[in-house]
Amino acid sequence: MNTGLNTLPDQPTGHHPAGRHPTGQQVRRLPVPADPARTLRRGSLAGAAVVLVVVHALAFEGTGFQPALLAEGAEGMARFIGDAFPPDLDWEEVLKPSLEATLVTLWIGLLGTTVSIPTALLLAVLAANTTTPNRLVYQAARAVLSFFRAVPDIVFALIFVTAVGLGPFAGVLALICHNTGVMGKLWAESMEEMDHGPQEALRTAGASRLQQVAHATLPMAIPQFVGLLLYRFDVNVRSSLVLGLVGAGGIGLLINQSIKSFQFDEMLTHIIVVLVLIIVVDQVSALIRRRLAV
Amino acid sequence: MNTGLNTLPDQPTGHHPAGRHPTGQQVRRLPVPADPARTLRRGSLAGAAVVLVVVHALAFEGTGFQPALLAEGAEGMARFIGDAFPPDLDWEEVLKPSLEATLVTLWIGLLGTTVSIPTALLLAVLAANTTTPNRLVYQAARAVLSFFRAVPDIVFALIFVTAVGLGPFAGVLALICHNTGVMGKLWAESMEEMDHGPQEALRTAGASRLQQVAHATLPMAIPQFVGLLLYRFDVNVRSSLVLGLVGAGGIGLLINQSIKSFQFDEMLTHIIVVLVLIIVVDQVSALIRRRLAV
Amino acid sequence: APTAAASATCPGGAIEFGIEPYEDPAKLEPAYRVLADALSQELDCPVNVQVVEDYAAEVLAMRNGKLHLGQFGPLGYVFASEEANAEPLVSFATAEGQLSSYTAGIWVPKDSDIRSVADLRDRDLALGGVGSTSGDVLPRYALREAGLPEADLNVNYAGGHPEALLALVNGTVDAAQINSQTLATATAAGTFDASQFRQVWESEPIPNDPITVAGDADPEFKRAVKEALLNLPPEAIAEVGAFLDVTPPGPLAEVAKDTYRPLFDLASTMGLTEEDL
Amino acid sequence: MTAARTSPDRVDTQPADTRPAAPADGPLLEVAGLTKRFSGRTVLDGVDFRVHAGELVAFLGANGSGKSTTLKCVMGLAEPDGGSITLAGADLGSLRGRSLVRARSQAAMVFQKIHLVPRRTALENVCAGGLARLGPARSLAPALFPRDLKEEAMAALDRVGMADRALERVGRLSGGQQQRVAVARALCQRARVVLADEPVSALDPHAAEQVMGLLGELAHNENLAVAAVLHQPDLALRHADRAIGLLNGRIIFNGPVGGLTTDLQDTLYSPDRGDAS
Amino acid sequence: MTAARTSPDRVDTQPADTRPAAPADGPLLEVAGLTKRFSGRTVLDGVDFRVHAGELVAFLGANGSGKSTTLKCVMGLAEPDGGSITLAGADLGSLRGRSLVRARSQAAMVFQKIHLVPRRTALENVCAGGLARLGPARSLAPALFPRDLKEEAMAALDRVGMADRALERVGRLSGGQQQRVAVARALCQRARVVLADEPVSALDPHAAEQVMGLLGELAHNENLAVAAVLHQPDLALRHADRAIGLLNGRIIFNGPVGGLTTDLQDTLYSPDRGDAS
Ligand SMILES: Nc1ncnc2c1ncn2[C@@H]1O[C@H](COP(=O)(O)OP(=O)(O)OP(=O)(O)O)[C@@H](O)[C@H]1O
Ligand SMILES: Nc1ncnc2c1ncn2[C@@H]1O[C@H](COP(=O)(O)OP(=O)(O)OP(=O)(O)O)[C@@H](O)[C@H]1O
Ligand SMILES: [Mg+2]
Ligand SMILES: [Mg+2]
Repeated sequence: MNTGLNTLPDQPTGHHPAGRHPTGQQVRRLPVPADPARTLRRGSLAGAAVVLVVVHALAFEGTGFQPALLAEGAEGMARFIGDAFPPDLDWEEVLKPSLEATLVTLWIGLLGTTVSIPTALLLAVLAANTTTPNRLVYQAARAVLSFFRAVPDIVFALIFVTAVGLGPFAGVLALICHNTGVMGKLWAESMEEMDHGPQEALRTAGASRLQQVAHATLPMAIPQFVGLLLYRFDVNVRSSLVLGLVGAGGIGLLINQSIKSFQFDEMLTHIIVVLVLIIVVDQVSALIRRRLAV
Repeated sequence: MNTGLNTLPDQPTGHHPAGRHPTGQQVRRLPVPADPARTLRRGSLAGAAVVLVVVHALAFEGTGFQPALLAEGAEGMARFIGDAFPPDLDWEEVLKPSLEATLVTLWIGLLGTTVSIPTALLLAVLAANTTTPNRLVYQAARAVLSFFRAVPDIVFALIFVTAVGLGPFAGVLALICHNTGVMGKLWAESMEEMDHGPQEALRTAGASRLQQVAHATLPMAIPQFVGLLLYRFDVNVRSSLVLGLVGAGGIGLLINQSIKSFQFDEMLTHIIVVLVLIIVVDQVSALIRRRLAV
Repeated sequence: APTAAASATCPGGAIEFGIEPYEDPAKLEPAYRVLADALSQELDCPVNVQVVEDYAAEVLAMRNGKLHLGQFGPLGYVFASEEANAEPLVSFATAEGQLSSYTAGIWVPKDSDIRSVADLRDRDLALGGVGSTSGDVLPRYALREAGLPEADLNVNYAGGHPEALLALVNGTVDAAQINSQTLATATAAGTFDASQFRQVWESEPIPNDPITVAGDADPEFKRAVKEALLNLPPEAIAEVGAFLDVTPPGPLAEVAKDTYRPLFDLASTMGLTEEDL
Repeated sequence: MTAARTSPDRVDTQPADTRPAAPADGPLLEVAGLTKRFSGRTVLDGVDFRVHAGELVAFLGANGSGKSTTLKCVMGLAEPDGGSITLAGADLGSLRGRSLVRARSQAAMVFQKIHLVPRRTALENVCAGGLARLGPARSLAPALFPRDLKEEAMAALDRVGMADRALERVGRLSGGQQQRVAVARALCQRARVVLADEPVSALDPHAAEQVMGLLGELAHNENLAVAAVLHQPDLALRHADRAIGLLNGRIIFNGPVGGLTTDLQDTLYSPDRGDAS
Repeated sequence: MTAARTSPDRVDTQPADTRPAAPADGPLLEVAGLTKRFSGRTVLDGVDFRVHAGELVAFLGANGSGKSTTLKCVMGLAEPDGGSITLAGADLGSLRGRSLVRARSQAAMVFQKIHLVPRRTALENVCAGGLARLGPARSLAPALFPRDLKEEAMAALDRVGMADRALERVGRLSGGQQQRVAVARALCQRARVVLADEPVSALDPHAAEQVMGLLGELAHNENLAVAAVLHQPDLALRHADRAIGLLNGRIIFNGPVGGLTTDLQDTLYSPDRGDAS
């Protein structure tokens, strides 16, 4: 079948306007072979498409999805947004409390992220099929991660409030639990999708699993890991809305208060502060990730 | 400096217990050269460590972080958890409503994820430094993504409630906005961390940016993209807190209500239902990702 | 249904009814669902009940004509009135025709040295959720009346009435707000043993949640809804009463903006609304 | 300055009316004074060379002498620190944006690291070489590729002996098979200049002869300008018209392959070559 | 069955008291009846061969003939569908878990795709080859590696001519430099069997000679069993003791390199070799 270097007779291609080489030579052609798996693949694609369409139809139905409503209600939205402008930039009453609350939020987000690194890392290594010691541990680690993700923040917060009282600490603990679940899962998957070559190379060299992870998987995964870590930091900083609800304070509480008293211009100020914070975190994150690239 | 194949005189290694080859030969050694950048690197590492420690100290201080409290309060936590056991599995009163609410939640999560794919994809391509047309578009796309992430779900939900009224639809719209921001960012970063070789190859072949993305970046990124998409589906299914605020219903509302009426055993049932859902989503996700691997 | 066509008493073919069972969802929500069914019968128009956890969404929906009827907590109603021009129609009453009400309170452990609101200086106080009448605004009003600035004690939101109660039960705060409804629920659930605690402050009775209609609705619709609510069949009332522990239950009682006047005053005193409104 | 060898059969296959527009005798690729540093280390130091239509030039040099870096600078994959590059008459340094892309697509590159998409089939990967010729509408998914392009890609795969694996995913091919697919992709680009970085290093001897023969044919029969990095001087001797020898980022030889004496090879690959840096 | 060639200097450097425990005359690697299919396509079909201590065996064969797959099966990177593999006296099929890992670490592999960690320095990558000898405490980060190991790694780098780039990140090295670092890592593993998949394909001729010479030295002076996949029969002729020729997943030649006749090479690399599958 490998027919070596073929010098095919030129085929008649005069009817193709693009059928000439830049050097003026006619272009060789060869028929495309039939793909035996094609009908099978097309069939399964069509099947998947049908399932997707049906599921979406059900979902549109179940949620009363009617984009037309959006257009109709545009005026109301404009009014809401109009209410928020201009933002209330009063220093004493709005901006200063906003900045102070943002600092608390930042601390909560930081601890919620960094304190969960060890547990998340451990669970991630156990729950990635390229690094796990065996199927049993793998399934157990996955189950633990799922559990941490299934329990809502607010329930964790309640549990911890009973132990440590109201305040930011309970919120931090709730975030740590939740973040362990999410970050562990994201890390595990990013390890599974990486190039396994270096890890396999160390495995064949007799390195223990721990050594493989330390000297191949982790160094290869560092940029993704840091990217995801910074993403979670960002999320955790914003999940102070939930924390505000359990007395952790932070900017979420202020946003909540301004909504409850219909002071949308204050709300906008708080959102702008969060936006600035997020942009700063983003830039720092981009910087760190650039420095980590080889 | 490349001295070719060296046959060094064996060095005295008798004092090393492990200093012999399995074949019994003595092991060659050579001193490690001094690293000129080492002091510099050590210095910057130390600097980073100091910054981290200081920031964490501030954060521990700012959030009242006292792990000892946890141990002291263990009894209270145990009591809270004890209250929840055994879960209340009454079919009519608890389990059936829970399953129905879960279905709504599932639809909301599904639409919140899938409907945001086109916008998230577009923004991700514009906001990844390997695929963006130019710095200006890059910065603009990043800003849009940051904006979508900075505005809390609840604020989006309120905006949409004014347009489409109370109910799941407003919740779905809020999730779509938020998810666009998060998924766009995650996808952009995963594209930045990928092997750019195939994309560069197409670029040198004169392929347009769109073609590079369609024929190199996306096919290379598919497993990560699908992984992140399924992760967001999972998050969206769980982000029912915001949905409860605008009358979207769902399992989050039931969890909140069971807390409000001190029925922790009902709460546990709902959480178990969520856990089962999440494990199912996880398994499906793992299956899909396995099928996508080459 | 064939009757679902739009008419004066059936705007848009279905009535949107929003409820915010802030104080005690386990009881209020089923009660409102029974009520909505009865209303649907009376007006011959489907009624969609939407349960929300935040009055802000309800108010905004009503303001933009997306919500016809809304039940609000007392403070929520103040905002609904000001932002969406909501008009109160009815509220629940006892068999004697007395408008039902509840009270806010601050509780401390039985052997605490806190005797009055003023003693809360430098102590921990757990409030409920932001914007709650009995869980936020009234206790803070009490502090203000006692001349105790909020900066002089450690006030924390627990996230809701039950959360505040739990914080007290678990001993992680010195005092917590507990309203009369939460007290009843928690006592019934066995979570709270009133003999172990002491109430150091109780508010004036707060009238129960009103059912309101959007201000810009057709007057005929307003009238029809009010009539239907006031003339609910006794079976429906009985069912509602069972949920609310009001036995024997009375028919719904008419309320007016004035019924809630003290709450308007409270909101403006506490700086939640502009004075001039 | 004309091609080092003029193959007679070129005249047969090339109609006179379609001669390329570039100056008939000028080089298709001209690099002058190319300099490149990586964090202080000078990797290319004033590299000058030309490749004419109709010739196959071999790049020889030790590992790390700068061969890949030279080709990458031409393709715009590394930013030169100095020097000029002229491709098919266009000075790349003076062009920007779309016109730079168009000018560059006159050159096709076969990468040392292959750079195919493992998830796609060999045929799809080869078709991607011809994307520049397609409008946006037909180029967004492999299923939309026009039949012409697919047939052309099949012919290209056939020329490298991979037609029978056309529908297999590239990730499942052996290393050498992948390298041949990469060559086919470059063919499908219909470029006038082909740059190949170690195109035969993973190939078995027969396949290597075949691919080198193909590169020679491209140069001599189809009048392209071809430059290939090779690590086997005997392949250069058999197939190339001219050789360029790089040592520590400088060209130390540029002439007919006959000049690749043993002495020269000793210099090029001498063990103490590293002492300049 | 003994090594095809016995180099006299081996005797000098090898003290008699430390001879390996494996049967003095048995092969260090024995593969029998190895079969491997990929989705229906038979890639290896009953492959049998042995490699003894002290010999360098060259694997030759066309692209896709199954050379890499054979080595991967030995290293446990592909699951054989049939056959047995015996490494340094241990039947790998009968072992599980930690003991399988230990048995396999008797063999070191140099990969066709190199598989180094680009972010780490050359020295750190080479040290990683010796991880199996370290306890967990000293092996968790490169900074903890004992000095011995680093010095040994430096010597390994020096043997492949890369000592002067030891502290550079591998991702910054040229393709050929990376391949040499990969060989050094295998050296640092101190294995008794070395398998190398195209260890010289990206190397310049001098470096290729050097690395092949090194592999020969490992076999002849240090008494290891070395198998290398090569695409250049003349390198095999110059350096190897024995050659194994694979065609379509079957061994068609196994004997002293002298037997690599032109005819045999024509068969091995014949263009119509693909028609069996
Ligand atoms: N991204 C980079 N950062 C730093 N140094 C680099 C980088 N890329 C290449 N170099 C260095 O530049 C020099 C030339 O590299 P290049 O890849 O051009 O060599 P080459 O001639 O292609 O070698 P080979 O035959 O091994 O492929 C090498 O010393 C290499 O280490
Ligand atoms: N993961 C895989 N899935 C399917 N087929 C595969 C896979 N890996 C290898 N093959 C097929 O097995 C055959 C042998 O591949 P192998 O890599 O062993 O060849 P090789 O002799 O090393 O070739 P080369 O000299 O090109 O490296 C090839 O036809 C290849 O397409
Ligand atoms: Mg190179
Ligand atoms: Mg191979």
